[in-house]
Amino acid sequence: MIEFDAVSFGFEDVPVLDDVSLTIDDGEFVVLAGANGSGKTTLCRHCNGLLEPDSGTVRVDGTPVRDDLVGARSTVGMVFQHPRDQFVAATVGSDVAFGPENLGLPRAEIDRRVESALAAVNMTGRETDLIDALSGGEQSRVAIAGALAMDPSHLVLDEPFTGLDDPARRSVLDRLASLSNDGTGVVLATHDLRDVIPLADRVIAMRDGRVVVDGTSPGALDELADLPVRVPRSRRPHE
Amino acid sequence: MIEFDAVSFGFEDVPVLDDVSLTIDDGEFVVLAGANGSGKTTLCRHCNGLLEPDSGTVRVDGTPVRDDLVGARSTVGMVFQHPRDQFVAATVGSDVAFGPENLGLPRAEIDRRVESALAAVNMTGRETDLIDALSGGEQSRVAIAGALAMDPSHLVLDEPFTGLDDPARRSVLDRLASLSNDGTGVVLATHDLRDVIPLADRVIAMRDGRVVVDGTSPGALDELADLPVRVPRSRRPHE
Amino acid sequence: MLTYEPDETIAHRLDPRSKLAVQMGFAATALAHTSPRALLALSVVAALLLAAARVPLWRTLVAYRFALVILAIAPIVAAVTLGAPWIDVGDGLASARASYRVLLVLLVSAAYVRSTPVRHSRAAIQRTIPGKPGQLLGIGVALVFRFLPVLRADLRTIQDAMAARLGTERSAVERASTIGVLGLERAFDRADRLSLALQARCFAWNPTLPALSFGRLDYPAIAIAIVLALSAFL
Amino acid sequence: METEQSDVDLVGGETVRAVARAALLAALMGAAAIVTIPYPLSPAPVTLQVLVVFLAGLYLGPLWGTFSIGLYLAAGAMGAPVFSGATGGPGVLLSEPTAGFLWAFPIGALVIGLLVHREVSPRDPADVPVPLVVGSLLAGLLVIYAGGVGWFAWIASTSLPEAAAAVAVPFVPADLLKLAAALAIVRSGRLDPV
Ligand SMILES: Nc1ncnc2c1ncn2[C@@H]1O[C@H](COP(=O)(O)OP(=O)(O)OP(=O)(O)O)[C@@H](O)[C@H]1O
Ligand SMILES: Nc1ncnc2c1ncn2[C@@H]1O[C@H](COP(=O)(O)OP(=O)(O)OP(=O)(O)O)[C@@H](O)[C@H]1O
Ligand SMILES: O=C(O)CCCC[C@@H]1SC[C@@H]2NC(=O)N[C@@H]21
Ligand SMILES: [Mg+2]
Ligand SMILES: [Mg+2]
Repeated sequence: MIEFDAVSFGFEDVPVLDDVSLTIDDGEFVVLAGANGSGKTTLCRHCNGLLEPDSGTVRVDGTPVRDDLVGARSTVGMVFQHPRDQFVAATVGSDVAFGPENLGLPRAEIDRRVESALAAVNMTGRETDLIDALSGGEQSRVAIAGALAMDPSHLVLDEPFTGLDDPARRSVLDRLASLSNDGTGVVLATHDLRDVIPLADRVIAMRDGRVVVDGTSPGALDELADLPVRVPRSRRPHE
Repeated sequence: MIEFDAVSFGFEDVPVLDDVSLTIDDGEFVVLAGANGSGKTTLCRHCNGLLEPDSGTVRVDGTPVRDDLVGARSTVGMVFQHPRDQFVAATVGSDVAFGPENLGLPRAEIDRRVESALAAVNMTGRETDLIDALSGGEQSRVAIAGALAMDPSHLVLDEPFTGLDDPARRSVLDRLASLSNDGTGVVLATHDLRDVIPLADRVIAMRDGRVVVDGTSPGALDELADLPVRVPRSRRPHE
Repeated sequence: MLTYEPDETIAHRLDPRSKLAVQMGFAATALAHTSPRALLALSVVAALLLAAARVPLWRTLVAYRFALVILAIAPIVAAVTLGAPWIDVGDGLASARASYRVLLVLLVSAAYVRSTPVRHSRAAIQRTIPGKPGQLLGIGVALVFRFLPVLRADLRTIQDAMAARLGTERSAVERASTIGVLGLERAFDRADRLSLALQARCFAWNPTLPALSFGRLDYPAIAIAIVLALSAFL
Repeated sequence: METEQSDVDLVGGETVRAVARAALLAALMGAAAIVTIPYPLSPAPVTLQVLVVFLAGLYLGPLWGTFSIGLYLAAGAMGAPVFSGATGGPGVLLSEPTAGFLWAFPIGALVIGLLVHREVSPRDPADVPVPLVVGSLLAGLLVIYAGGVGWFAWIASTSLPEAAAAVAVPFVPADLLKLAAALAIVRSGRLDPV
């Protein structure tokens, strides 16, 4: 569970998040929408303590993030806006292993996690491939595998679809849907809502650092007529 | 006019373009579609001699590109995927002036071109703004202005929409539509065809380095059922 | 941070080359003199030059704070002697005066920075150094200004990416070398994309140079530069 | 228009790529200047500048490596906040007690480039024998120390040994670590030379 409790944040003196309160349950599939600069990335980065609130508290499974960064970062996996931004190693296998290694797991367990993470994104057996030689869609998948290998209970993805063609986009989306069905919480920030909404349990839309739509409160969507979202399904599979 | 005459090209020994023949007329609005790795970027880079064919010829206005690089590069303006990577100066005005300066034009003519290029993308009077302080959509438009200032008769854009929200995307698209109406040819490589097709005179789709759909030949679209394109308008405004 | 700010001061209206000449003249004479009287005269000149560019003194001192620490330590280092009497006040004072003139030179250079946009600096380079080297140096300097914030952001992103997967648990040496390799890799990546963009825009050896005008104000500025430089020999 | 444009003398593709890399490396050196650690044993701070000078010589070769560090100095002189402690401006190069290091940086890159590559166009440093790489980097480091010490002795009017004790000797361990880091980067084989 990720909780934002009256969180405000600014860069230098520019306010970016303005009194955000939210609770994201385990296994929930949340879509985060909003214009450029509305604060999506900033919100995502609070979920695992890459940024710290100026006021208010972010809690992961009840513990304030600042009190247990390691815990928060192993519970909340993060995929950055540009997959290339997040690779730390030259080959697929060593990059996906980076996180588990930092958890201090035994080598056999690390190998097992790398294997299953790669299987989850349809990249089995590609451990020794050079990341630079992969296509854009393949890179996105490896980025997701890197987060999955931490065995997180939440996955936060910041516009993971940029530069992907439709089949790649759909395969990543399928993967996310099935992860969410298996109990992983998914927070997906994106501009391009076309085929995402049907998968979502909930839509959160931001404007100028505030949450202006929260799709779980009935009727909320009407408040923002100009947002190109369809009303999400009311079903919430993990309740 | 840009002509590809039996063009083939490979990186080292991997073939990427395979016997491509095409003619793009002045003032035509062409959308270039295709999966990741199908060869769109490679095709674009042949239009102004950033890459040279292994066999076959690319001609701009009848002259082979390799015989007159300066001519090709001022006739065919190019906008790359990430505007951040292509700005050469810290302010809008000095960046847009870079191309005309290289053509050795007199200062008064350069100033005139900068002004009219910025006007064409709705950025009049922003010469002294810092590029880093612009939003993503504004940066894309400045990148387009940088190409326009070369006074090109064609504009080739390689996925200019990545990371843009809907309003920014629409504003860039509006600009392209009006440039095309004013007689500038537009070649737009993109994955995201949703609102682009209605503007296009023609859709070209690639697969594995070959042109598999060319929307000007009637019935061609049927050949590629799984490509998510609507049949383009048959009207071709500049004939 | 100290950067160019648009304004209408005398310094803003000068040609960058005359401003650079004044800078060099001032540094030459400052480095040649450390007598208290000379320092007083230099302070007056520095104050005038700062006023001519309307340099905010406090912000400038803050911007140079690291250099100031070094300048403050120097007299202490100089005063300490090996063996009795351990502290040599004379050495310390001499060094303090040396530090003070350095401070003046630094402050005066803020006048150049505040009043000169990058494109003027670039033009000055291209008009002073002839031929291809000047051409490349000019565009190169513009590119450094342009990409400095981009690469800073890259380095931050790399750190964030490592932190998100608990790279913070690794040793400092390992972290530093990863950041080094990745930083360099990304910088070269960007360079390769930039080089395509430069070619697409006809990057040429003989472009129209950015405009510079050597105006009426510049003659007195050059005269001041020469007087300052000559006073180094007094 | 046609006649005007046919006079345009395009910069060749190889040169453009080298210039772009030189500029980006110079910018990286400036971005790394954020890491300035005041050092109680010396009036100079610990910085990563030396590491970037090493890399310039190794990856860009004698010509473009020197050019790159030269760009760094020129941009700093024009006010980019690229010197230690994020300072910039002509005064730094003209008067700072540590400016001797700055002036020596391009010469260090030149020496390293010449020793490692022996010609203008660089080869892959991963193919160069390790002892040669280490020896060249040490030679470059000596050049940098010589510049820094000589200038400091002049500007702070101390003797050369005093100056060396103040601004060179305390940095030997840290700079050897940077040498090891440069070597590790070369051995990783993850970068292509220009
Ligand atoms: N490092 C930073 N320093 C200063 N301001 C910043 C920084 N990062 C973001 N901002 C500002 O914070 C605001 C929110 O940015 P954020 O990246 O969270 O938006 P976003 O919703 O993710 O936008 P996008 O769709 O463009 O990714 C913007 O106005 C942006 O300019
Ligand atoms: N510099 C290069 N060296 C080797 N192979 C390359 C290089 N650039 C591209 N390729 C290969 O050429 C093929 C076509 O690449 P291209 O970039 O033209 O595709 P694209 O259609 O633009 O794809 P995307 O939608 O991902 O941008 C790909 O298989 C790619 O791996
Ligand atoms: O003012 C500057 O920017 C120059 C600082 C020079 C620091 C020197 S370089 C050699 C030695 N190694 C370090 O880490 N710092 C000093
Ligand atoms: Mg974002
Ligand atoms: Mg492409």
